[in-house]
Amino acid sequence: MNNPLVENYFRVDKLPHIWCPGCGHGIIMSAIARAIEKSGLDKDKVCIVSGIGCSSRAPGYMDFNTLHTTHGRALAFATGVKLANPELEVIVIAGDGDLSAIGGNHLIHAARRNINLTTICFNNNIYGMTGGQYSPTTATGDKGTTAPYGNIDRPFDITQLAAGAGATYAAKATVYHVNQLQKYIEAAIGHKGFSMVEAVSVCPTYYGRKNKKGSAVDMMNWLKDSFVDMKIAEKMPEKAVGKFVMGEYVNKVEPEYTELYDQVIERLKG
Amino acid sequence: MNNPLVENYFRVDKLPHIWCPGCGHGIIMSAIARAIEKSGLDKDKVCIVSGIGCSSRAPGYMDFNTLHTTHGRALAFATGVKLANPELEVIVIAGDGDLSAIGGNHLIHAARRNINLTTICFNNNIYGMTGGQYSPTTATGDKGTTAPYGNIDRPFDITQLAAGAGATYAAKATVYHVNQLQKYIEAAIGHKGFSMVEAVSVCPTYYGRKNKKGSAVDMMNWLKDSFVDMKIAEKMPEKAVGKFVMGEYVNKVEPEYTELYDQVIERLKG
Amino acid sequence: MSDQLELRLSGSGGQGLITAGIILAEAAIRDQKNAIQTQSYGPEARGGASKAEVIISNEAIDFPKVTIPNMTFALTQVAANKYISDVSEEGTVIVDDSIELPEGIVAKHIYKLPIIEAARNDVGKEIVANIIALGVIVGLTKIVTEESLEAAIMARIPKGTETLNQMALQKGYELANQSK
Amino acid sequence: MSDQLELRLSGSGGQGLITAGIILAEAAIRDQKNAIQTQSYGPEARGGASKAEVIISNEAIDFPKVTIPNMTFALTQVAANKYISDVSEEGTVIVDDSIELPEGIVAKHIYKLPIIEAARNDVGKEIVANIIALGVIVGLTKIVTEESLEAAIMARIPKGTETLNQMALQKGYELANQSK
Amino acid sequence: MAVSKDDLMVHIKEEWCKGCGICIAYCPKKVLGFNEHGKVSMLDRDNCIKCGMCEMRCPDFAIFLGGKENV
Amino acid sequence: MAVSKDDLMVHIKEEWCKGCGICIAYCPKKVLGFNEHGKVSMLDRDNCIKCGMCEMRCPDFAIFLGGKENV
Amino acid sequence: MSKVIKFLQGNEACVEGALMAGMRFYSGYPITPSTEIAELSSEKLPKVGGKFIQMEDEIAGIAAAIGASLTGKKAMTATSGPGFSLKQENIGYAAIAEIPLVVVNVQRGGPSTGLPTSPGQGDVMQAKWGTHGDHPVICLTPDSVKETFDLTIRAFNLAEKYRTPVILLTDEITGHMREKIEIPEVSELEIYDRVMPEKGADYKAYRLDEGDLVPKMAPFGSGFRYHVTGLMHDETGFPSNSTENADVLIKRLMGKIEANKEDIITYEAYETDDAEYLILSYGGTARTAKAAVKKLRAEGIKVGLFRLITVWPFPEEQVRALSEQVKDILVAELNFGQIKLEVERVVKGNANVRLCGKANGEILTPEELMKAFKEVL
Amino acid sequence: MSKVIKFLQGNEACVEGALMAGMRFYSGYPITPSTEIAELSSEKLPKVGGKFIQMEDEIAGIAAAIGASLTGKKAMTATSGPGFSLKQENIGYAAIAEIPLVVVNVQRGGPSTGLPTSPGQGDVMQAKWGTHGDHPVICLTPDSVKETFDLTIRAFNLAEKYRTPVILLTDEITGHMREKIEIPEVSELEIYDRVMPEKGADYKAYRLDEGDLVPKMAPFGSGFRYHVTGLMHDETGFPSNSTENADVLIKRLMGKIEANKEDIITYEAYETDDAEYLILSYGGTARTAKAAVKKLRAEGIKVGLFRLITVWPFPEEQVRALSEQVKDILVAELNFGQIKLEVERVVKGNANVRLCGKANGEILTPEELMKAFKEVL
Ligand SMILES: Cc1ncc(C[n+]2csc(CCOP(=O)(O)OP(=O)(O)O)c2C)c(N)n1
Ligand SMILES: Cc1ncc(C[n+]2csc(CCOP(=O)(O)OP(=O)(O)O)c2C)c(N)n1
Ligand code: SF4
Ligand code: SF4
Ligand code: SF4
Ligand code: SF4
Ligand code: SF4
Ligand code: SF4
Ligand SMILES: [Mg+2]
Ligand SMILES: [Mg+2]
Repeated sequence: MNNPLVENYFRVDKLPHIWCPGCGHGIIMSAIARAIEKSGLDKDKVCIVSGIGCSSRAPGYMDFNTLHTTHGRALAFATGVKLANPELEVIVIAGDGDLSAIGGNHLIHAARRNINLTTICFNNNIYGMTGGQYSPTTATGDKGTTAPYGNIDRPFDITQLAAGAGATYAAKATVYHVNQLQKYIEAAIGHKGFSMVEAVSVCPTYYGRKNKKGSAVDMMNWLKDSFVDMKIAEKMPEKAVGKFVMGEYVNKVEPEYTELYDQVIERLKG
Repeated sequence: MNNPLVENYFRVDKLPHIWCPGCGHGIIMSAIARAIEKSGLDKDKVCIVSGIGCSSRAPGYMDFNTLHTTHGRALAFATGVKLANPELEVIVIAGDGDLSAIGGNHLIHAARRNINLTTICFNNNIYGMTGGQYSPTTATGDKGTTAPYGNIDRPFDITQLAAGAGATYAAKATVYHVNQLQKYIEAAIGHKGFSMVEAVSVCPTYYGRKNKKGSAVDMMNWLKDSFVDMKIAEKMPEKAVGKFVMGEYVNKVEPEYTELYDQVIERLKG
Repeated sequence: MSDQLELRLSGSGGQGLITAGIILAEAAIRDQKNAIQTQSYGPEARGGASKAEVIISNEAIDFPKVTIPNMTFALTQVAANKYISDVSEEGTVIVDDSIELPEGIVAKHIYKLPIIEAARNDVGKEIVANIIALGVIVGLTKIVTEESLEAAIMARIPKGTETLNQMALQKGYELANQSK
Repeated sequence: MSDQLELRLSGSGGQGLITAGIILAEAAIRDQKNAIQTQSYGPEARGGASKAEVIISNEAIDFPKVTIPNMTFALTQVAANKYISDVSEEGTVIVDDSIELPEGIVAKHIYKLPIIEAARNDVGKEIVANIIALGVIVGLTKIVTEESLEAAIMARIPKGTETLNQMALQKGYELANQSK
Repeated sequence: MAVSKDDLMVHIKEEWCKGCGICIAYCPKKVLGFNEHGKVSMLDRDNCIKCGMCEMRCPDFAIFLGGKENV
Repeated sequence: MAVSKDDLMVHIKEEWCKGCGICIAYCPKKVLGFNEHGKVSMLDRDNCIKCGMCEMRCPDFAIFLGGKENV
Repeated sequence: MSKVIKFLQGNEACVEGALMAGMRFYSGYPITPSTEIAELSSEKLPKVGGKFIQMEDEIAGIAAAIGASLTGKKAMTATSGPGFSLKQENIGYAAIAEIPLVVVNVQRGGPSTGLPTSPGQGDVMQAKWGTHGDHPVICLTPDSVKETFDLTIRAFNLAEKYRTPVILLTDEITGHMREKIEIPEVSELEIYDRVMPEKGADYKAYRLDEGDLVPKMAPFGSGFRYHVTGLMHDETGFPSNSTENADVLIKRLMGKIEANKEDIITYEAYETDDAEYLILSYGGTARTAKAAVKKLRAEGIKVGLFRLITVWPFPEEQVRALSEQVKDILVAELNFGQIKLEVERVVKGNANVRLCGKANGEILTPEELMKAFKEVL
Repeated sequence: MSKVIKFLQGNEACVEGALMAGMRFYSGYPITPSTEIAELSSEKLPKVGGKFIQMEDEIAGIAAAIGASLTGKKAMTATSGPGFSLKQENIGYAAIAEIPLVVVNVQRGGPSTGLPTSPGQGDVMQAKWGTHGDHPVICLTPDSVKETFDLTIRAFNLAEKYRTPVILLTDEITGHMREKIEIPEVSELEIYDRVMPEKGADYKAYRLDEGDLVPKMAPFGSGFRYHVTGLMHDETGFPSNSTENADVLIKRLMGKIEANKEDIITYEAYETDDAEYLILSYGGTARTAKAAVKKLRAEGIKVGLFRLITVWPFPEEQVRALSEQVKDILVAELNFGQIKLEVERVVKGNANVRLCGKANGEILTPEELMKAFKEVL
């Protein structure tokens, strides 16, 4: 038998998925499905859009209107889908490379417009699909196949970046902290306006190996130890020293793009 | 006779420039030249890079190594110039469209890398060169030829955006506040790492006309009244209500990209 | 003048000569003629001299650009220097009387008329110089009917400026009649 | 066996069969032969069965891919099901003895050898199964000299693993000899 | 339709398990382990508290809490 | 080489002036105005304090403080 | 129902045509000399309940249009050379994923920023070959304001009928000049609407049902949940590494155009019946050519004009047939000889093929063309 | 000075060749199947004092390489189809601004994301026509690991000699297969270094001095301050709207390649002397063709192989000459027939031109090719 969640929201004939053993992406995909279930969305009215990457394979497994686009462009395609048919709940799945390297511009502009898209960034700090090159979120000093002597770039904090560009909802959690992750995704789906959840993932195959981070479990343990909840960090800053902060970075209400557009249409009718 | 500044730093045979009467871009170009003069840079070692736009015409008038690239790509070209020859002082001139619309991705990545480029954004809140379409910095509600019913987008604060993406120096001033503008440009040139100065400009021809902002002088008056210095805003917040804040948003020292790269090279030699 | 008009209007950016070109062409169309209007874009459009070209014909117009105009018109010196000289020998040149004609112009008719002055002083708004120009051109060539021209003007101008433009048009006809 | 070897090595992702293919080809080159090595990329590379192909020849090798291999080799069942069946009728199939041969395979020689077991138990590290494989293949075919093979192995393996790999290689020769 | 924990049990879909060990590592009751094929297996069903963390963290939908009747 | 204000005066390069009026509007001493061609002109040289603001704000390099001897 | 007569720019006529064809979505990025298309769309679309969005760049411009098309909206984007280059990757995407879409390129002088305010026809080969990999192409090019209107409608029709991006190539001259145009009633026009699957049908997104030219296309949100990808895929739409599937797909994609050439190809043959010489041209330049042909005919020379309206697929048979009749074909185009190459190819040596071209921002005049023509006499 | 023999992938050989040619700057964005070129460059460049940078996308990848080239560094970027499409705008920039640059495209199955891990040759027309506007093109394509090494060096040499971007087209097979390669000493190689103006010279960035093929190029920072633009420009490098200047520039740009075809074009004619039939192929597919030719010769059939090494400019005269000798030309390529079109064009009907192609991710086998060949017998 299958998990009812899987039966309801996945294309069972496409499973098991192709991701490596212990790849965090599966955990995120399952959290998204559960969040969609909790949100009570009509499958026919959900559209999942991705670019290209390991993460971007997710839509192929999920039983909605799914759109696997070109590398980096998911948000641009999604903007067209959403504006053309605001009835659709549009969820964008994108890797850290997809979203913040080649797709960085679409991210900041979608955020700026506050268009009602929900973006889930599968951030494994590496280009998984192409075999382990450093990405814009690879930590300084870490290795990638194109950073054999250690990365000299500074990494983006994608959640901060989205928030800085105008996202009205931006949150971060890890595949270890899967309860929170699911909660934020649910909140993001419910949010009207541009929302992004950075799901910190693990890529044992490339990131793990290149950087001697051990097994998938070792990497999950590292997430457990390295991230601290924003509320705790605020209350007990000493607990947050040297750690990454997760939580809801922004959550505010501002006019949403497709609604504003509909108002223009209404005004012209009147 | 000509202004000695003009004789020294401009290609006099290309002047007078083609910009419209009262276009703020000339004020910024002159501030840049004065800042270069003050910084005592060797003309042969200065490279000025631009994309495409009214603003991007500036390098053609300036007597340095000048590079007029493709629309939006100035920072990407400049990154190549700088990394290949870190001896050069590379200054990037870009319009708000050039830098934050089509070129937005290059902006956030240059900022993230903290590569020692000095970017001056000629922000007239409109696409001047193509005749007045709204840009990512056009205020909500304002008109452009592609926003005949008023812009429904929210504008970027380009200085914030650069700062959020990791610029280690980011400042804002207007063509009215030309003393500060020049001072910030000087500081940006002196700064090691990625620096950006947002020079708020005026486009009487398109932005002014479309939005009934009056003459160039009227628009300058508006700048005078609408911007308040950060220091004043901090001391007397009541003076800043409903106004834009100008000043140095960020000014910090972090490892610079080309230096880090040179260290890798050194390390490999050893 | 053959019944195909190949006209070039020139002046500085804000003088409304492109609009004038469009109006003239639209008037021709109201007269069941064919018309085509082109203009030069380019960096010059900002600041320097600008031009609009109109071809009006009873036949289908294949080649859309004016090569040898049979009429050139200029409102400013810069424009005159650049755009009026290649008029055909059988053609007509019309310039504002503030303009010094460039040397060596050969044309059947050359008119220097106080268009800008008339706009400023007689009509009271320099901006209507383009409409005076239309009156002059049509007064001289009858290339379109007066009814069509008037209708075309009225369809293009901002509401509330009808009388002003009427005055300008009449002034143009007047200048044309005086110089015939 | 003709003196052109067309070999396909297959197994699962981490078993080092691509490295084995490269080593074999490098050994051939040390012997002044020509060699070419290809592999299939593709999503299967992640997880599923993977394959490496090697052609060794005294002639120039034009077509770079193995079409009808004269030797196929598999370390896992999945790989065997996918990659060994199209061996030429005159060819050789070598599989780990844990594998059940797919039905209908026609080949001159078929060897089932305890390669993985030997790696695990005799040498002590499953990871050297690929080197044992090389010993088996060269032991059976003599397609490259033992000196060249050893040199090629030594040039590719991590420092400090020389003895281990020596052991594995000898084990491979042994298995080959036993089955001749 | 709320389901009582009593009606639930952990199910394993062995074909889909890739043996990453994540569920095993974080099972609060340590009731999971590997079987001889390197796949997950339920070692101590009685002590399972049906918290669902194994399901939540399994990247492969290979372990989950489901209705008992479906076994 | 610091130049004393005494040796300086405002110069106008009329061909380059586009008549935007910016220098005129912000001259602290209001000593600038338009001439009949719509270009800038110095109306009251004596009251000019040589602050250089006209130069700084002119978009067209048409007005600037320069050495007297060069006039 | 008197006809509306307007005096419009080509770019304006494009928007009028698009709206009549049913365009309800426009996304793009401004660029001279195409910008009026965006500007007019921004003004008119919301009035008919459609949507306009100015995206952050041209890549996003076409991407959003593809997304919109997937929801069932007829979508368009317009640009010029530099933007057309940027859109190439996603043109290929629309081709393989079979998304109806109209891409307008108002050509200017290239390469690169080139001569941004001057006309050119240097992108005509790019329209066929600009994106990587083999892919189907339909490309139309008008010679007048009226034809810009007509071909925009036709572009939408072909896009919908063949589920493919259609490229409308105009140029700075045609885009910016104003001409008389009679706007017909919608009812007089043939408008092709997308064929959608019936509710509840057993739907496979890329399966040809009997009698279909192309697979039926369900709008996202209409109850058919399917997958769209730029990877090679099977008839369900899911990626497939099978070479057989890839073969079927690529052959079907190329074949749907090839097999329907007759429907897609249009051209104008002017005075060709008794022609001993041929001038072949297209777009704005064809007007120069027609003027030249008229003048040459007036001189008693038996010359005809073959005007491409459909550039791609190329009217290969028609041109080859003419090449058997005439001695010399002079190709007139605003570039260094692009379509000339295609003509050379299809005539197989039957006729002499020459070029009258330039790429310096000027248009060809009838005089230049006549001079070039006469060199062969 | 014994030669170093290595067993390398084509992608590795490309980097080895580039370094020997003097590459000191690489900027790009990873994409299968080209990624090893970036990876190896990142490892090797800093060791020789060169620079590697992974940019945010392919557009930035080529842009940074152009910037670096302007400082006097030999620069390269590598990609595959989707990235090659994205780079098109700036390839045109490098062409018009005359910036030496090597752009490698390791071809995979297209269009769009297509078949990312399979070989293809579907970008060969794109290499010529991918960017808007007329522009000069040099494109080389190797058939082996060794030739990848050689042609990478040649690509740098031609780029520097003709101040133009040179495209090296390889494919997934050639890029990923390993073969024996003898690495020569640098001293044995002909390495062309950029011609720079003398210090203090009266320098105009785009003026041809007597005897120059192309204008001398001063590195930024060397004391010659000049202007570089993608607009049409005059010999000083400044933009110019004059149609005369545009004419001079575009003719010089196109002409420098046309006039030096003999220097640029290389090819292999194998067994063509007495050939009655010809197979024409290039890149990895030419190996299949050679195997087929050998087998067919063994059967006594007089067939030869013409292998393109320089694809663009196309060896027009050579192919035409052969077309007068043979009855039938079979073009073997991994696409739907791209070079086939060019062959059709140049043979002017002299010979029958057929295609043996596929675009499904598989390579052609000698058997398939022989079968296709024999259809004509
Ligand atoms: C235009 C283009 N450039 C590059 C690629 C190659 N490519 C595919 S996925 C990818 C990056 C994947 O990294 P990320 O987005 O972080 O996803 P992950 O695989 O890590 O989940 C790259 C570079 C491509 N397919 N298209
Ligand atoms: C790839 C590409 N897209 C679009 C254009 C057209 N274009 C040129 S400049 C410009 C925008 C100019 O606005 P901005 O950067 O703000 O500069 P400004 O003219 O306002 O100074 C645009 C859209 C182009 N040249 N290239
Ligand atoms: S390569 Fe990394 S990201 Fe991709 S499936 Fe494997 S573990 Fe996941
Ligand atoms: S259009 Fe605007 S930005 Fe451009 S030159 Fe004129 S005033 Fe300046
Ligand atoms: S439900 Fe909880 S206790 Fe039971 S096996 Fe899963 S994680 Fe362990
Ligand atoms: S987490 Fe899932 S895949 Fe991993 S061991 Fe447990 S059941 Fe198997
Ligand atoms: S220097 Fe100062 S006071 Fe003198 S004219 Fe200029 S702005 Fe006025
Ligand atoms: S600011 Fe400059 S251009 Fe404007 S009026 Fe003064 S001098 Fe003239
Ligand atoms: Mg990633
Ligand atoms: Mg602007």
